[in-house]
Amino acid sequence: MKLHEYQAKDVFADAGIPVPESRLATTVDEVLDAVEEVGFPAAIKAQVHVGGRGKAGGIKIATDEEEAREYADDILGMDLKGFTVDKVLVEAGVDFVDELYVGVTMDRGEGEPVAMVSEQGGVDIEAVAERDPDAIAREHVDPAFGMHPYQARKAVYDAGIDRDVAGDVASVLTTLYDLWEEKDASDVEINPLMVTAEGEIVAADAVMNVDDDALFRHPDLTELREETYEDELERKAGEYGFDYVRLSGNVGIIGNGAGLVMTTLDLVDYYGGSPANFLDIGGGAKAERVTNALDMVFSDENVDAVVFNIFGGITRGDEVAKGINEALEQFDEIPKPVVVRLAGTNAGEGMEILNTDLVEVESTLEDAVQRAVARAEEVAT
Amino acid sequence: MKLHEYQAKDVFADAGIPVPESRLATTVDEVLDAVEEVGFPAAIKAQVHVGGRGKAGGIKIATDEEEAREYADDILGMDLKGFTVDKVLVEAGVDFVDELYVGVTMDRGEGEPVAMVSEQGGVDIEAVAERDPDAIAREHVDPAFGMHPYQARKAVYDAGIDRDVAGDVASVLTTLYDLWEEKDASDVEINPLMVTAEGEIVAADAVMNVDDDALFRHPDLTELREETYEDELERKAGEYGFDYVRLSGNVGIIGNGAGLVMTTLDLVDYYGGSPANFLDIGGGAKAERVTNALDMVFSDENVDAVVFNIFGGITRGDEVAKGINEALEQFDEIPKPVVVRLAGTNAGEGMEILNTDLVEVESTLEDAVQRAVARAEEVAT
Amino acid sequence: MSVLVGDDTRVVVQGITGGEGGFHAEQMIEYGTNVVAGAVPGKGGQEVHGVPVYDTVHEAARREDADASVVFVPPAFAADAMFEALDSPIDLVVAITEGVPTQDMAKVKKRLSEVDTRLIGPNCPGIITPGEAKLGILPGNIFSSGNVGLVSRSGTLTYQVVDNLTSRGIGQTTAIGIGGDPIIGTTFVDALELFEADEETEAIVMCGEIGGEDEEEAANYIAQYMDTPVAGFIAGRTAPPGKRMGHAGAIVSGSGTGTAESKIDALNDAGVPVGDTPEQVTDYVEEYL
Amino acid sequence: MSVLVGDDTRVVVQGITGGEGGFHAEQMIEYGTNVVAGAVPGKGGQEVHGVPVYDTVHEAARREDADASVVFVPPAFAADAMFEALDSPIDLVVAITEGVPTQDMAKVKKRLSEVDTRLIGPNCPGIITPGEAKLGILPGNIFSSGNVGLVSRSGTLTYQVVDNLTSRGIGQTTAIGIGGDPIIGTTFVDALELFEADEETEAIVMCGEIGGEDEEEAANYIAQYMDTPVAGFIAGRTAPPGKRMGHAGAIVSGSGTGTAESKIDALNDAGVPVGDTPEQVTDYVEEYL
Repeated sequence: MKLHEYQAKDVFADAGIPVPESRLATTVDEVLDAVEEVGFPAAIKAQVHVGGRGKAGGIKIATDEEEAREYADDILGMDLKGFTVDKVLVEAGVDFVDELYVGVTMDRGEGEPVAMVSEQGGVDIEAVAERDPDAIAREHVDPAFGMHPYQARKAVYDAGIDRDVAGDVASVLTTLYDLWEEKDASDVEINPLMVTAEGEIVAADAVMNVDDDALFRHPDLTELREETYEDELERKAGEYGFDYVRLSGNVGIIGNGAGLVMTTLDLVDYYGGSPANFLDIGGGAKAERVTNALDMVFSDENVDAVVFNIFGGITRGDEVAKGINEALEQFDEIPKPVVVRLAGTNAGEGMEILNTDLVEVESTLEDAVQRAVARAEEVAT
Repeated sequence: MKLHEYQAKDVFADAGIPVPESRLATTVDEVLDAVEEVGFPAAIKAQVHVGGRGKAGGIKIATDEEEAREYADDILGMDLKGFTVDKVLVEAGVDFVDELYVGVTMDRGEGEPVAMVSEQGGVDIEAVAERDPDAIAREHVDPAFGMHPYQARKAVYDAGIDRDVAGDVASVLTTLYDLWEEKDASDVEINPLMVTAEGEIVAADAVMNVDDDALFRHPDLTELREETYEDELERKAGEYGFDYVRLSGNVGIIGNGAGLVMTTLDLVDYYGGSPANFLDIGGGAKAERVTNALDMVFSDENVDAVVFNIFGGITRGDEVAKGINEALEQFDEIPKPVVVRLAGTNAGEGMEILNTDLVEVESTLEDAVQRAVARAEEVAT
Repeated sequence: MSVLVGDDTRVVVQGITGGEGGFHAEQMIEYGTNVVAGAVPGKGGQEVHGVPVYDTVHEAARREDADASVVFVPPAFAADAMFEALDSPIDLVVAITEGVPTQDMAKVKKRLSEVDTRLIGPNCPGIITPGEAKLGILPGNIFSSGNVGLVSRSGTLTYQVVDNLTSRGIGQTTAIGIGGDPIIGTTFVDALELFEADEETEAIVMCGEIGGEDEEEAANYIAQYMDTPVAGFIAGRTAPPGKRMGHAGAIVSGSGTGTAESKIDALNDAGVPVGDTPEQVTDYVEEYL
Repeated sequence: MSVLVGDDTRVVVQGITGGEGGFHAEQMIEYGTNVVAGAVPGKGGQEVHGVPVYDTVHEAARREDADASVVFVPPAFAADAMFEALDSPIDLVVAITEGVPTQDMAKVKKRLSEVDTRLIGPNCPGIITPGEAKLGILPGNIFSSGNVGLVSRSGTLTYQVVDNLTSRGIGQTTAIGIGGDPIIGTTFVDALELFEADEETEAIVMCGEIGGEDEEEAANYIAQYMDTPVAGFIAGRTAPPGKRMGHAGAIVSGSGTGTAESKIDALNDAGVPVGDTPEQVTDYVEEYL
């Protein structure tokens, strides 16, 4: 779960990290009220879950009311990489002399948290990491102990941060780590952490992403959730509880188990087709879930044919067949051709139940995919 | 630092551990008011830092107002193993069917915390430990991780606690461990943890001792400190900041460094004398501290002679000599014979300064002790 | 011979009184697995599917001389269940639970480095030595005994490949589902090491997927230390960057690490042919035998 | 030969800009110790007593090729300073600080079990190889070079015994003050093991005191593994139970463990004579040589 900048800043500020004065606004009038309070220059920042907001025109600095009105009007309602901007953070501009980067994330390879500090803040840190890996000081943390204070200092000095602000930056990093742990975050990040001419430090941006699997122990964070989807289908998948990713092709794909569904996508591509989506119905799916999955894929207007590939372990072929029948029997005419392949647990029972007037059946994965690709081509042309 | 029962119960209750309803009282009238609120039977419990309060008459159960008045009168002001009782906790009696023990302490040998559970609560747990070590389930905790929930369950089931209350007892133990860690306790203990006929558990006593060296990070606990001393001399030592233990003999002992002072005590005993105290002036003591030390020992009316043994490392012999001179020059007559032995850093300079009209000097530890023992014998007879 | 589990493995089922735990305990027993105990706090003294239940893993292990456990405990309590098993006399812990918080797993991984116990999973289908024992949720009927070792990050993909193998008469020594989470106990390298040391395993199938660098590390390991031939499969060639493909671990990062291409190249460089389809993988294995 | 420290030991002083740290750094340098750096956060770039100061121990160790550190850091920050040194390329950490919270030390002890670095202390006078190097606050002038190893829980008692030895012409290989706290890095057994392995050490003096069971464990170790003769001293024979005699570790518990009697008996059973006076200990040593 991703927190918006304004939400993450609240969390950071509560923990004692300095942030600029700011107001949230959803209309141009609110923006004008807000700039009056925070003063000029004021940053007007789109609150959407996309990277590179600045470059995409989602962040502008207004130096007077005129500009504030103009930028508010530009940004509110704009489409930013597929997301509509419905709120902006209006924030006092910071007069900085330096921009730093601090962050904590899980190093999945090591299975250990890693704290990071760089003098090269204010730009895409992944670009820095590729261009000049040594510009980012990294300190791995033993998750049983948590971050020792010396580790924060070490990361800060290793990054070459000025001695005048080093202590403050180290203490922000310590706080960030503690938040990362306390809130079950996957990433926390301040980029840029600004240094003013007076040697003060201020978090000018704030990123906090929380491990979805740990939300059960953070009801306060769960409340902050704002479901935003790039499109209607992803919203629907969220409601149905499917692992779903929309792609640009025309062969709809449904299967059980991430690895097998990915493989089905790959085979569609391998046999000359183009996958329209990734949709994993998970383990042990019952008929209703199968019906919902078909509903999802039929709702995607790009889809010209569907391949339904189940290898039953805890998922039972008869349940799947039942679900397919139920989903398709409601139509006078089947919207798109559906190719079904059932294997594993109760596959035989499933095949007996399956209404083969409504679907096409193949017995191997390779055959099923090839047939779906062919059908999609037919429908498309 | 030891918390009183009533203070520890506040801490435990704040953390969610069930405790009986209670009131603190310092007069008989307050006790009578309190019993009215908590009802009968009511326990009237002396709040002093001594073990075995019950056996010593410091805890009584009143079943009516008459008894409450009588017991309050008995306990308030009584002398309990050298401490005067100036407050009592008046507590609702608990109708129990079982008494358990739970506690957390530092296993110094292992350098690890250990959580303990026993079915044999309500009695001296050290006696249980000696009589029947297996009656206490022990679970060592990795201090980096803290106590895993399963460890609390394991200790509880290993101790043979009834399955009906096992979950509740495990959760109390988990809370106790967390408190132990959070408050830098050396020991926390509930003995007895009572089980009622309804299967509820209640902490009928509460022990919490805090590591003095960690008090700097617990200002809230430091405020709870109530200095109580067995006598005036220990109070004085507290003020002066000396490590001091009063003993029953007549040879006063002053030295620097715990090991060397202990050794001086042992030698007094070895040469037929009897030590009056342990007094360590610590490392790097200046003249004033030396003066204070002599004041301490002179204030002890049991002392008949003093041995002052310094082996200078960071402590300087000249500073010590200066302090001895200052302390003794204020007397018209030296109260008790003082035997001085100076060695190590600046011992030569010290010997030159030392006013040998006021003290007797020896050059070895053994000789100094023997001389002090002899002087004490002379004075005593 | 086989790897990690066999006829003599004595299994504790953690969470045996729950729906999942009970169902799969029964399935394991039916398959012939030597399930000797269940462990569920507060349920000690009960019996489930003829198996005695204890309050703690320690007691179960001590009383029934168990040496392996399978964890069917809800995500909120799964890490604690793993710690309990890791700190007990158990030698092998198989965690089936999906959705264990990542920070919990980082702590479990730290503990793992301090003990001799092996963890498989979490979020995995388990491990099976066909005809002897299965610990987990794998459908036993598709496996057959033979000389191919299989290790995979994915459950159903494993079944797909096994089905291909079995239908061509190629049996398996042991199949290990290591799980699709970013932080797991047993990695590809660990599993490959076990198969390499197993005399009966004559060829190995390794099914990887996008995300992380485990496959690249495995390729390194194969190139340096292995004689047993390995055939590979990598799922997720068509996955776009930044999108999580079901498994928490299956994601190509924005900076382009974890791609199928990088993994396939690494394996090819290590002399491991990577099939375009599961069927092709079976072809490679057939050539090895 | 000597134990742990010598001419070639390159020392970092943690807290060198503080009063204690500065004073003793100077004393160490005067004694001839090879003090190569100081480490104090925020003070990097300064110089103290001709020694460069760095912000972190890692940098000090890397730049100056240091292999040992001495910690003169206030109690509230001492554990963090120890962690910093333990996690750096330093091989030996000597913590002088008195009053480190016990729970902090339990965590440090846990980390110690994970690294190869050795810790001496805290709350100890340090370690000295006479004529070569001293790390800590011991008064160098009373020591003399020779063939007796000394290990002690107490500072001034060490000086007393060393003074007796030196005044009779008996020099020391190395003297180690292990410290008076309940949780310490190097124990008697650790120190005895080092002396036993040192060819130059022909006899050992071990000064224990009441509290804990380290002396009993040392006695066991001596009986089982040692050829080098040991003479002992135990302080606190007259200490009453339940009273802490200065050192946090020096306490006979209410249940009677940690008594001088138990320690003396154990040592005697291991063939170690225990002196009634420091002078007697010197007599025993004289007989050994």
